[in-house]
Amino acid sequence: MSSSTSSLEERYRQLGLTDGEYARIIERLGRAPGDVELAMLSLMWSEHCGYKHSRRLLRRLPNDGPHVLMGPGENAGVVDVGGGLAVAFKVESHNHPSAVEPFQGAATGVGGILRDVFAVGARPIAVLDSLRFGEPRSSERSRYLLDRAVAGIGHYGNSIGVPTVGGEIYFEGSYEQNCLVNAMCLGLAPHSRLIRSAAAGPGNVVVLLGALTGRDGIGGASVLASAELVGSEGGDQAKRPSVQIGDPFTEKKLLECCLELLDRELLVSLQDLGAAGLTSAASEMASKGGVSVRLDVGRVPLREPGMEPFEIMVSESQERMLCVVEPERVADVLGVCERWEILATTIGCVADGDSFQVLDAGVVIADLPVSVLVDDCPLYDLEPVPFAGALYEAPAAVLTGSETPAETLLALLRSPNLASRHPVFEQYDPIVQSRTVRRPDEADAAVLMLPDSSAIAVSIDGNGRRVACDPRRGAMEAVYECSANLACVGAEPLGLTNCLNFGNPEKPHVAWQLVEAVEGLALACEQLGVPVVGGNVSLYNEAPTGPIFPTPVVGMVGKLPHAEAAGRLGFTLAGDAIALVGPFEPSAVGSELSKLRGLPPVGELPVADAARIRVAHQAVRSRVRSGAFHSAHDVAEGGVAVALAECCIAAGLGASVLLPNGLDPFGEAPGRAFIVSGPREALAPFVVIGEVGGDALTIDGLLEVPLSELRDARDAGLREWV
Amino acid sequence: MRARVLVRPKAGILDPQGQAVERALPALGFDGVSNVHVGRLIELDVEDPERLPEMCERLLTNPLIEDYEIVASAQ
Amino acid sequence: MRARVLVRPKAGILDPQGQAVERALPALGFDGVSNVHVGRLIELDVEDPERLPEMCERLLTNPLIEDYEIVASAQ
Amino acid sequence: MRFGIVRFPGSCDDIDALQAAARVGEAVLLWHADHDLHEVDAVIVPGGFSYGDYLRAGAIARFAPVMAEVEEFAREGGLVLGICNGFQVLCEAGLLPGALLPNVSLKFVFRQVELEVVRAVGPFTGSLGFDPPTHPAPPFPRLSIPVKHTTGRYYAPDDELDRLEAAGQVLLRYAPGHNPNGSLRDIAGVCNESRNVFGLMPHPEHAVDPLTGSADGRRIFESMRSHVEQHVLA
Ligand SMILES: Nc1ncnc2c1ncn2[C@@H]1O[C@H](COP(=O)(O)OP(=O)(O)O)[C@@H](O)[C@H]1O
Ligand SMILES: [Mg+2]
Repeated sequence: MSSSTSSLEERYRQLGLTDGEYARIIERLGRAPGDVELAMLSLMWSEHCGYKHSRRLLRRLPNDGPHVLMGPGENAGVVDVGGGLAVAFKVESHNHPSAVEPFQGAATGVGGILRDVFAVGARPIAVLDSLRFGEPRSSERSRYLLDRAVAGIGHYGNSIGVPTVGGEIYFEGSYEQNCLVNAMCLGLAPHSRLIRSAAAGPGNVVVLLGALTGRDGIGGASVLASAELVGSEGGDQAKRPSVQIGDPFTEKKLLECCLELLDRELLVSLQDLGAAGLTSAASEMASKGGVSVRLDVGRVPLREPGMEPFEIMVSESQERMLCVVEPERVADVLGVCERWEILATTIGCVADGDSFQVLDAGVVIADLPVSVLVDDCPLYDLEPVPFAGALYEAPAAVLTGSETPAETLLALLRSPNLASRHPVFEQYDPIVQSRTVRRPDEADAAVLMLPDSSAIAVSIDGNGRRVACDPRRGAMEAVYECSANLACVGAEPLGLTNCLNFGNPEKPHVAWQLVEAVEGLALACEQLGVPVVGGNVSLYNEAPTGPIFPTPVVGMVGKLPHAEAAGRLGFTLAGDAIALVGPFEPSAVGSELSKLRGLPPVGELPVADAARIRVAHQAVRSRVRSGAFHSAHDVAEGGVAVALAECCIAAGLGASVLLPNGLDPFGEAPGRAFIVSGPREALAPFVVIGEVGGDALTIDGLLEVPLSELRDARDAGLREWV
Repeated sequence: MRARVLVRPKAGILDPQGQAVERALPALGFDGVSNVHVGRLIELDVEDPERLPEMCERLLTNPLIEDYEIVASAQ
Repeated sequence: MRARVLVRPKAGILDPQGQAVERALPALGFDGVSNVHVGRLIELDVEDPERLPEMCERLLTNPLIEDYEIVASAQ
Repeated sequence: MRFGIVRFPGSCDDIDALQAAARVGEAVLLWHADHDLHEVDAVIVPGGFSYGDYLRAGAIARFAPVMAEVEEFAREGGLVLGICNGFQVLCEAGLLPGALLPNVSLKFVFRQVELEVVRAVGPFTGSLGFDPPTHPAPPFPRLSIPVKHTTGRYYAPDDELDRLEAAGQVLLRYAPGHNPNGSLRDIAGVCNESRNVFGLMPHPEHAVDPLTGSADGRRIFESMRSHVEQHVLA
């Protein structure tokens, strides 16, 4: 916009505003906005900040629950975990920045979600990552993105001392040109330290904490997050100048500093700086508090000379926080910051009213009603049209269908979507902070011990291929599967967060995917009684060939009374009986096997009987807690055969089973059923299908594969690409 | 020919390493040091120096965040 | 004065970064490249260049594993 | 018995070390900017990414004010344990021989590794309770302890390595097949000549409770305690 030659239309269009939106701005203001105002409005009214196409939809999600302390609207959702402690959590996308520069994009994605969590006063205690890339076999770029994104997540999490305890990765052609990098963070806080972002107290001081402000991600929110990447001239070329560099060292000091400020009760409110930087942070704080803010850009410490006021107002420089402080506490605040070597600058104040004023050397350069910035952003109704036919290309066939069951099982274990994630998780520190009772691969959910030796469990899930087949049921399955994962370790769900990764919502069939998926999430949450306490939306994830698979990613947090009773997925004892628990009517639709056979993601997913699912999850949860079950593992991708193989590999023990008549060994119906093991008496009420022992997996009348072959196949699948 | 590629963070891009060094030096009694940047040095024997720029763009540097400079090596 | 410190791994010490680059280049169609080493480039403004060697010995390099070279910068 | 755990900006495993040490004695944090060791009987320089590991791992931390006191303390024979980043700091400070270079994989690695206790004598490995205590012949007694680092490849010139081995300063090695980073001669932990300063890449403070992995690392802290109780407090 500094290109003063360009006409007004060009300018606001470059900033991502439509003619209608610009007209609305003039109507609301009763005048034309100045340059700085235009920059601020264009970002606050971007999809990323304004939720133009999703806000109405999100109201459908249930967010009340007995344990909910803070729901959507705050930087992170917060649930009570007893003992005077609360857990804050949120998942957020950093898809487009990661597609431009995967290492820094993924790293700053982690940095951003950590700030959302300590912004509410919680100490980050765990990170999970949810990743989607194109096929590693056929796409060198996808291998590069995988390698760099994983390195970036590890770099930030490992360096700042927050364990990365879990995650998920899928490889599908539809993500080839639009990878997904979602990061989830959990934090722990005493109730007394929880804080909201609402500014309050006219006369109070606004203090900026952390890194210097540079020209990072100028216009990032509207250019990076809300436009179709590939649409722009030369793809990522156009985005190059705005790459943000993460500095976990500064964030570590910022985190410790903020928590000490809160422990000493020195702050009125706290807010992270994310998309749209100061503009978004300050206007959200003012809006929530029903007050005015006045900021002086001249006071903001800069990393680069000659930055224009609008650049300072929208800069997305990382590792910064904004807080409101009572005047008499400012000195103490600056003292704490100095001890932590954190730059702290008073840049403005809170006042009565509804105005966001920006001053430069005493001169007012922007004066906008907070309500116009935050509330008047147009909300668009979606125009969903169900999509008939195949929206996505059929994947390349790896199997012909003529393979033996044994060959099929090995192919599934070797497929990148199912293979061992070890080569990835090995690059993450899962144990720092000494709470980790279950590491990746030990159980279906990560388990973190609390001071009173109870524990919380967390899992993240979202199989886009199944949602592509059937957006509503696919989204429901994501919720079922998270709950099933928690049940496997003995945990009861407390709440969930979600990230809606979709294509261009202005396209009717994408709108339909979005509406159906949100409806599915809402239904499943109601069925299982799990409130949605937060989340994030990432739209316009498109390639010229079309949208990504609709990918709602669900992160669920639960609680178990005794950490030492946490379940494991691997069999534990030769001679134990094996049972199949839960209502299980799997089908080939949307299954990994159908993909390996080259079938496109179409067809109806199996219906789910919510009541019976609840009963099954409860049965597993209670018996894992009591120790009646020695192991529990939910049946997901690859069906019963793969689930059994995973239980064997994790244990280093074989098994021999006889499957119920007519049960498709590779059919899928995620979140419904479990493979459990234990003493025969304990399993008596369930469908006992076999016994643990030997050094091979034998499925009567179907296959017999030595343990070593199973392990080698599962280990090789991803290793060859990482 | 022995060549050197000097790789440095693009102007204006955050350089935490440079900042860390700049903060550390005064504490050791080294004053009067400023504008510190830390980058990478790549030294290599190359038969066809013509191709060096291309190598830099494609592999040796990350053009998104780094600038580079090719110098014929002293040796 | 603007100065450059070129830091390279001592001869004989395994340099996996250099090897990785050397392995990657042919795959991208760049042949005839050998003897690749990756080190560090430090650029700084110093009032008293006399003290640079001392800075290098004490902080900027680890003499056990690295050699360095100080060059006055082009700029 | 009082442990002091140094806290640099960017320390990550400081609280873990504090809690681990507190299982066998008293434990306090030592602030990097203080010139005071608060009368501790042993110092632990913990893991993490002090000063972001910028420039070289441990290079900047080693000049923190508190490190001057730690060096003094070490010269007077006080016990100093460096874990991971702490090991790097002690090498940079010249309190331990050698240096740590980037893993051969060039990647961060987390792994539960098997260690061989090459020498079960002295303040740090003395009461690992193995017989015979000195130069046990293979099979060496083993510990299961996690590693997690990007810069853990132990290096020293060949002649120096010969000297270290001859002098029995190599206390821990990665068991065959367990070397996660390309360390020369599989060295996982070395001590100084006078045996009161010890550094290792694996994280004993993350192996003090079976519930979170293994309890093998705890015995290193117990060794330190019994040494202090017998030789210092006695
Ligand atoms: N899919 C969703 N489900 C529930 N809440 C959501 C969802 N997407 C966004 N939210 C809520 O909307 C608010 C704004 O989201 P966001 O802009 O991501 O917050 P921030 O700017 O702090 O990152 C947050 O409170 C977030 O929890
Ligand atoms: Mg926020």
